[in-house]
Amino acid sequence: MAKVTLAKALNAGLRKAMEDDPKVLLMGEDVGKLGGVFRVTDGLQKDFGEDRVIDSPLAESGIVGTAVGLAIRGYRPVCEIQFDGFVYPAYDQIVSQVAKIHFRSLGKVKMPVVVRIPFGGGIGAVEHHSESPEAQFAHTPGLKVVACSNPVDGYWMIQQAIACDDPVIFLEPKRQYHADKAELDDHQTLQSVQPLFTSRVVRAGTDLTLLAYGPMVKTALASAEAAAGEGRSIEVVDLRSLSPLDLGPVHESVRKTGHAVVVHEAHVNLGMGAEVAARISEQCFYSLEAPVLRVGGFDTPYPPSRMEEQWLPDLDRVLDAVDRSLGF
Amino acid sequence: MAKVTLAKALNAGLRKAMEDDPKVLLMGEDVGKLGGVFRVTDGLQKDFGEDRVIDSPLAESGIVGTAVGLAIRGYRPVCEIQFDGFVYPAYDQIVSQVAKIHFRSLGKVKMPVVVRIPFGGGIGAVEHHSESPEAQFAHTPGLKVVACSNPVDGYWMIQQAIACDDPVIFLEPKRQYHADKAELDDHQTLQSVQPLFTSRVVRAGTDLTLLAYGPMVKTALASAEAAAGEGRSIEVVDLRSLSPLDLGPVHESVRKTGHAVVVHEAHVNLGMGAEVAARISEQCFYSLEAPVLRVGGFDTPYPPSRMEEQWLPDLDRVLDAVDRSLGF
Amino acid sequence: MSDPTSAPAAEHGEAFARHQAAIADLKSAHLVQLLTPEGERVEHPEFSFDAGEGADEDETIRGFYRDMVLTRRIDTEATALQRHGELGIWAQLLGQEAAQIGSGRALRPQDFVFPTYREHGVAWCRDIDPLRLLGLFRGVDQGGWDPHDGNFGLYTIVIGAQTLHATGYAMGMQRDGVVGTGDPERDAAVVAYFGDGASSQGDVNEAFIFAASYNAPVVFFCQNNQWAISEPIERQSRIPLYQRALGFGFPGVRVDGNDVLATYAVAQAALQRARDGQGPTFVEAYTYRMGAHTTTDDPTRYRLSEDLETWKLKDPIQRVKAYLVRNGLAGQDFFDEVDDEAERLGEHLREGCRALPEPDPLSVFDLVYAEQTPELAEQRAGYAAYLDSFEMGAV
Amino acid sequence: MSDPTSAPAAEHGEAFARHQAAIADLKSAHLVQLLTPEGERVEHPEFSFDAGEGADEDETIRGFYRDMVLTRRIDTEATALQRHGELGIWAQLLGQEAAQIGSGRALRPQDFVFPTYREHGVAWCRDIDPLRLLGLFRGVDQGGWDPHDGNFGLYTIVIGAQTLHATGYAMGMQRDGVVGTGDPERDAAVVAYFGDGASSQGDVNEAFIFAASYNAPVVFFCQNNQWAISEPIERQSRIPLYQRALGFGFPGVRVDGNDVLATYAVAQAALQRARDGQGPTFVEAYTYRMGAHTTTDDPTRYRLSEDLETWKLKDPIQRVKAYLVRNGLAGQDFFDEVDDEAERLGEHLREGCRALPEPDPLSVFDLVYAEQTPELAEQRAGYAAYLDSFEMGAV
Ligand SMILES: Cc1ncc(C[n+]2csc(CCOP(=O)(O)OP(=O)(O)O)c2C)c(N)n1
Ligand SMILES: Cc1ncc(C[n+]2csc(CCOP(=O)(O)OP(=O)(O)O)c2C)c(N)n1
Ligand SMILES: [Mg+2]
Ligand SMILES: [Mg+2]
Repeated sequence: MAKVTLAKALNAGLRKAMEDDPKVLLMGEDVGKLGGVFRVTDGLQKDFGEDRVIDSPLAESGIVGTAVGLAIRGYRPVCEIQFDGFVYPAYDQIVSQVAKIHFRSLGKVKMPVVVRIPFGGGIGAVEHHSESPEAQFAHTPGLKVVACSNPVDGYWMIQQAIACDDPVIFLEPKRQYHADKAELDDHQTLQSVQPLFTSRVVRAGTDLTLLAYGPMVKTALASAEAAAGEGRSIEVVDLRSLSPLDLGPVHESVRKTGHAVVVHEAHVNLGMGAEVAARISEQCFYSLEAPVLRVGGFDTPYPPSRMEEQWLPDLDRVLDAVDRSLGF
Repeated sequence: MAKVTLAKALNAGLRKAMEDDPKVLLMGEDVGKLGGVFRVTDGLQKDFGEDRVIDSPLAESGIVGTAVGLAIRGYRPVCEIQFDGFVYPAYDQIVSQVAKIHFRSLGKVKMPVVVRIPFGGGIGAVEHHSESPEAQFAHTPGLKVVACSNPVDGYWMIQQAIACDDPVIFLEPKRQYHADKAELDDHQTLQSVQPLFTSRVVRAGTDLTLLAYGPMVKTALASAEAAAGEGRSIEVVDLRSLSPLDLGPVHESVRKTGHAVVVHEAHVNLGMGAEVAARISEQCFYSLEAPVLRVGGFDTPYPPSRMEEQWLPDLDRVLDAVDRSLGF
Repeated sequence: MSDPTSAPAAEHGEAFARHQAAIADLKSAHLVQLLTPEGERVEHPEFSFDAGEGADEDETIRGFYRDMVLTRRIDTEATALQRHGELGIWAQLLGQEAAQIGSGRALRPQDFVFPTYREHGVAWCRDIDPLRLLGLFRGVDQGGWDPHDGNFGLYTIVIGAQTLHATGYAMGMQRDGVVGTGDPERDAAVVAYFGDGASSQGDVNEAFIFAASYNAPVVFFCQNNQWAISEPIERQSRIPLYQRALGFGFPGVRVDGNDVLATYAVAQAALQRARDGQGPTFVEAYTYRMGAHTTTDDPTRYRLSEDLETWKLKDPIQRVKAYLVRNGLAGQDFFDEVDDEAERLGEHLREGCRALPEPDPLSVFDLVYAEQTPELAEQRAGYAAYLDSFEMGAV
Repeated sequence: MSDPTSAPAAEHGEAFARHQAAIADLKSAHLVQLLTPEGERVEHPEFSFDAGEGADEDETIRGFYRDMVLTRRIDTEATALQRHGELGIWAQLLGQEAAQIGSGRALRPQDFVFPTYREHGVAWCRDIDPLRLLGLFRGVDQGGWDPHDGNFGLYTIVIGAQTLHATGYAMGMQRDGVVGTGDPERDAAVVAYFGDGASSQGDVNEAFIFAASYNAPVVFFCQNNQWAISEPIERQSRIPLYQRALGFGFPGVRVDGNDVLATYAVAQAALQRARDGQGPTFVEAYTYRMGAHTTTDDPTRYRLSEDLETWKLKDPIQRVKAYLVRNGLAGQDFFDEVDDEAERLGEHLREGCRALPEPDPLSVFDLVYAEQTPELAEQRAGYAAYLDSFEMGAV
């Protein structure tokens, strides 16, 4: 297969899921003729019809709330939220309904709903278009939360999320949509590729463990590369699954390196880094040679775009944390 | 003054705030004639009229959204959310509007909105009536989040929150509403009492630092008392302010004790304990003799009430964590 | 602050005057009634009671009577159980029996119901064992019946959320090809129950929009019992609620919610309209919450006892009894038999409630996900070990 | 799936037929128009254009023309600036000038406006320097004008959120005693702008409910430009939007949104109604988004170019020009002068935009709270030190 971008890979993954299971539906604002504002659903309405690729009225609670009803009826709805900052009108339906119905029904009703959210900043957008809401979902039992970081993962993870019988918040790093390309390997299957709710070591190293997910994986890898130039060997883990967390490989890594740094775009305060740091500290207490350090968005609202480059964690801020950790 | 319960203390505090400032308004479902389902606003509509104690239509987003407009017009609205689990329909207005308008306006528009939320479990209620949503707000820059744990704090903190020019999510431990009584000291003033956004050591000790807030302060104190019987000296800190966190006294305490345990009813995963643990681990790295341990609600939805006693952290689970920390 | 109805006529443009007139017209309630409070059958130009092909009308009405008496018994029994500490809380339906039985009996098996927390009468029509309702209010579970048996969704407590679920489910029916085929065994519809207070929630209004936009087969069945806890209906709407639908582009009807024949007839018509593929309908069942909001509520704080007295004269059960007696359609035997049955039901509930098994605190870990996570399995194991440590007397 | 308009008549009960008829009636659009696309003044039985006491009508209309030309210039200039990379994005108002200038000029100073992100023409009427608008779209700030100067709220991007703010603000006016006093200098109202798509949001419908319940002095001014990005109005509502209001118990009016005289007249009447204490009004300004949704949108993917051609014939500026010329109310001098002014405005924008100061990345820490927190002050200090370390060449 030709090399594709993340947006194209997701499009291909959605198409595959729809071909494989007639119960899979796409719904959201502008997902039809327009193919979504990022074109992730491009061409799907044309091929699968208006009954399976549904342009919804402009109301996010309505989108997720009707998805719940469709799921009870046996469908597998995949909702697109146009931008991260617009998921909050649906927050009640997500945390009080989608997350709880399996539990409420003593397991009798499954909720195979996927909520796709383009997330993160760096695209020069206006307010509400660059948020990182993952912690607000990961804190909620009953939801599963994943973030892809590259086209290959995007292709497989979206299919795995759709196949999962639990609700999945599926985070897509929007600034990667049309960036790097990668080749999809069609000899693999949903079963043969890495399971959805697992993390992955994406670069081996011995001096420090660097954790990231979504848009920051690229930054983490670049940082590791730069550090290598200074003779520092950094192991990079792409967390991929934010709830459940798969920290086994992380603990193993930290027991080896003694140093850990977590990076994300979300605000540091109560971000994923807090949980990861708390767990690593508990599990690797005697191995840590420095506290787990966190690099993230500052605890301010996401800034106007002319400041986002400074606001977002970047290679320099990651390396600064690496320095502080190793120099602790 | 006679001894009063938390509900009565809050009522008195609201009354005082309304007397002191004609711009203070109360709004919410059933806050008028009924005086709220917990009677916290009892008698206030009778005395201040329907224009200042406003029964709202049954719509939480509407309550908070209209409060935003009132605040822009120069009022200081205090919104009551009937139960924790019903704040989510207002989540969008809270995190995307209330929290961001000061920032959006370059500081030109203040948002002195208080959102009162009875929170936590232990009252034998049905679904959605026992949630602990604090982390979902504390993660959001622009909001301040506090939790009172006793009548005296309730009386002063609600007045301080109303006087604050920033939005405050004000959490009230509902199972304490009609429990222990305490005397209010009317010689104090808003300025003379402890500032709002600060923590407080509520019991001195030397062996371990136990952190709690809201409903769990009572449990923490009882645990410390029980531990004292076994010769263990536990220092208890009532965090009071969850955003900003005031961890100065906590770090000081931990540097002395070397052990810390955080307790809350909220789910452990990404709960306040994660942030507190991450910060203590960073600030007191060389003092800690054990990792910061967390005791909290399990990572399941809040259970049916016949299971809540087992589900909620209690004295035994706190003591178990104390044992584990000291025996680490 | 001025009231719109008492405001002086606008000087600027007749349009507003015309609109005021339209609104005044909307305020007049066109109430569908087929059985008066005194138990007399009356004609309505547009709706009539039809028990259905091959059904015996008298038998059907006796059935309604029985359903309503038994439903009320569930309610009074549960209220008493709450008073005795066996339930944490109970949401009473006293006074709303006709609205629920009338609409509940208009359902076909293939229809699907999304209830609030007060639809005990509809649950009864869907053969949900009332003990399951008690389980929820006792706190042993959250209902937990299988919505796919009996096509009766779980009780939903977040006000209005279920109206969107209903709309989505109805969209699923459209996609399954069970709408507008003309086959009465196949064509199906959804009913979303909600209250007058719920009509103010964004979700409910979004449900109207989605249902209208997709022409979904859903009946929005609003029991306007005049109160949302302490707030009177006027806080939510200054015009009759059924008119809300008009602005969304589908029909609204107000029916006497204490008249089981009328609620049956109107629900039946609305359901059939939905099954036929003609889209959503709003039904406002105009009724009254004769009890408290729940067993923890104290209505004397906010409403006059006179109102209650007025509504007692419109009791949904009494009027059917009066009708049956007056027309010799049921004798004392019948009423005694129903009373006996109610007694037995009461006993079933009292005994069954106390015998409901206590839940296993470890079960919570198993019910969160369809596919368990290693994290949660570990948390479960840790907690199990902790509990064991007590049993072993280790602590 | 069947369409309700083509569905066979319901067999069960005339009520539904009656309602279908009512809905059909609602579908017919009663459009208020005072100036035809050809520039001819026409009478409307209920609304007429009144420039106000002491005002010269011709002068006022020439003012509208000027406003619209300059507003359009802001729009085209900004669009060009975006193309040149000076703005991140721009939300065009092309075609909506009359709706905005008509309603914007109907405001009194004491009225308050809650805009969306597209109300550049209303901002113009409230004397907001258009450079401030560019600041937002350039990403140097988020608007940041003081809403209390000029009573013009900040642009709000989350669809519909501002309608609730408007309602709350109007409730504040009621409490301040500036509604229904009869004093024209004192009485005030609020306008909430929103789009056709926004009408589907829960918040907007809740705003209707709160405004009706409290009889708040707010005008809901909906610019139905037929599109919510790629979704046509039919996805949101199958009947004309202005009818939505009826179900909430207040008047709705549809006005030709490309007719500046009519939008002025209708907005004026609705505002006066609000100021008089007669409560909310819904105004649907029926118009068309002649441009793309924003500069990043590609409308060729979802709509026909013929539509655009039809609407070009209804251009809001051309019809005023035709009117002025036809009736000899303005000569070439006037038009040249306006064009010159537009040129100067364009220059101001081009130069001013590039000269907008770059924001200080440390400023974000100072703007989060009115009362700074120690935590954030520390975070600021840490970041400042980090930045310094680069400047000192330390890293
Ligand atoms: C979103 C939400 N807000 C508040 C509540 C608390 N509450 C429970 S019932 C109720 C009143 C509901 O009134 P109505 O819709 O008329 O139904 P009724 O109880 O009269 O049957 C309220 C406010 C809730 N359950 N959900
Ligand atoms: C809550 C929310 N959801 C989605 C969006 C993305 N979005 C921006 S504009 C728009 C369409 C708005 O349409 P309409 O209300 O008709 O206003 P118009 O843009 O046509 O002026 C959408 C979906 C948003 N800003 N807010
Ligand atoms: Mg009610
Ligand atoms: Mg539009």
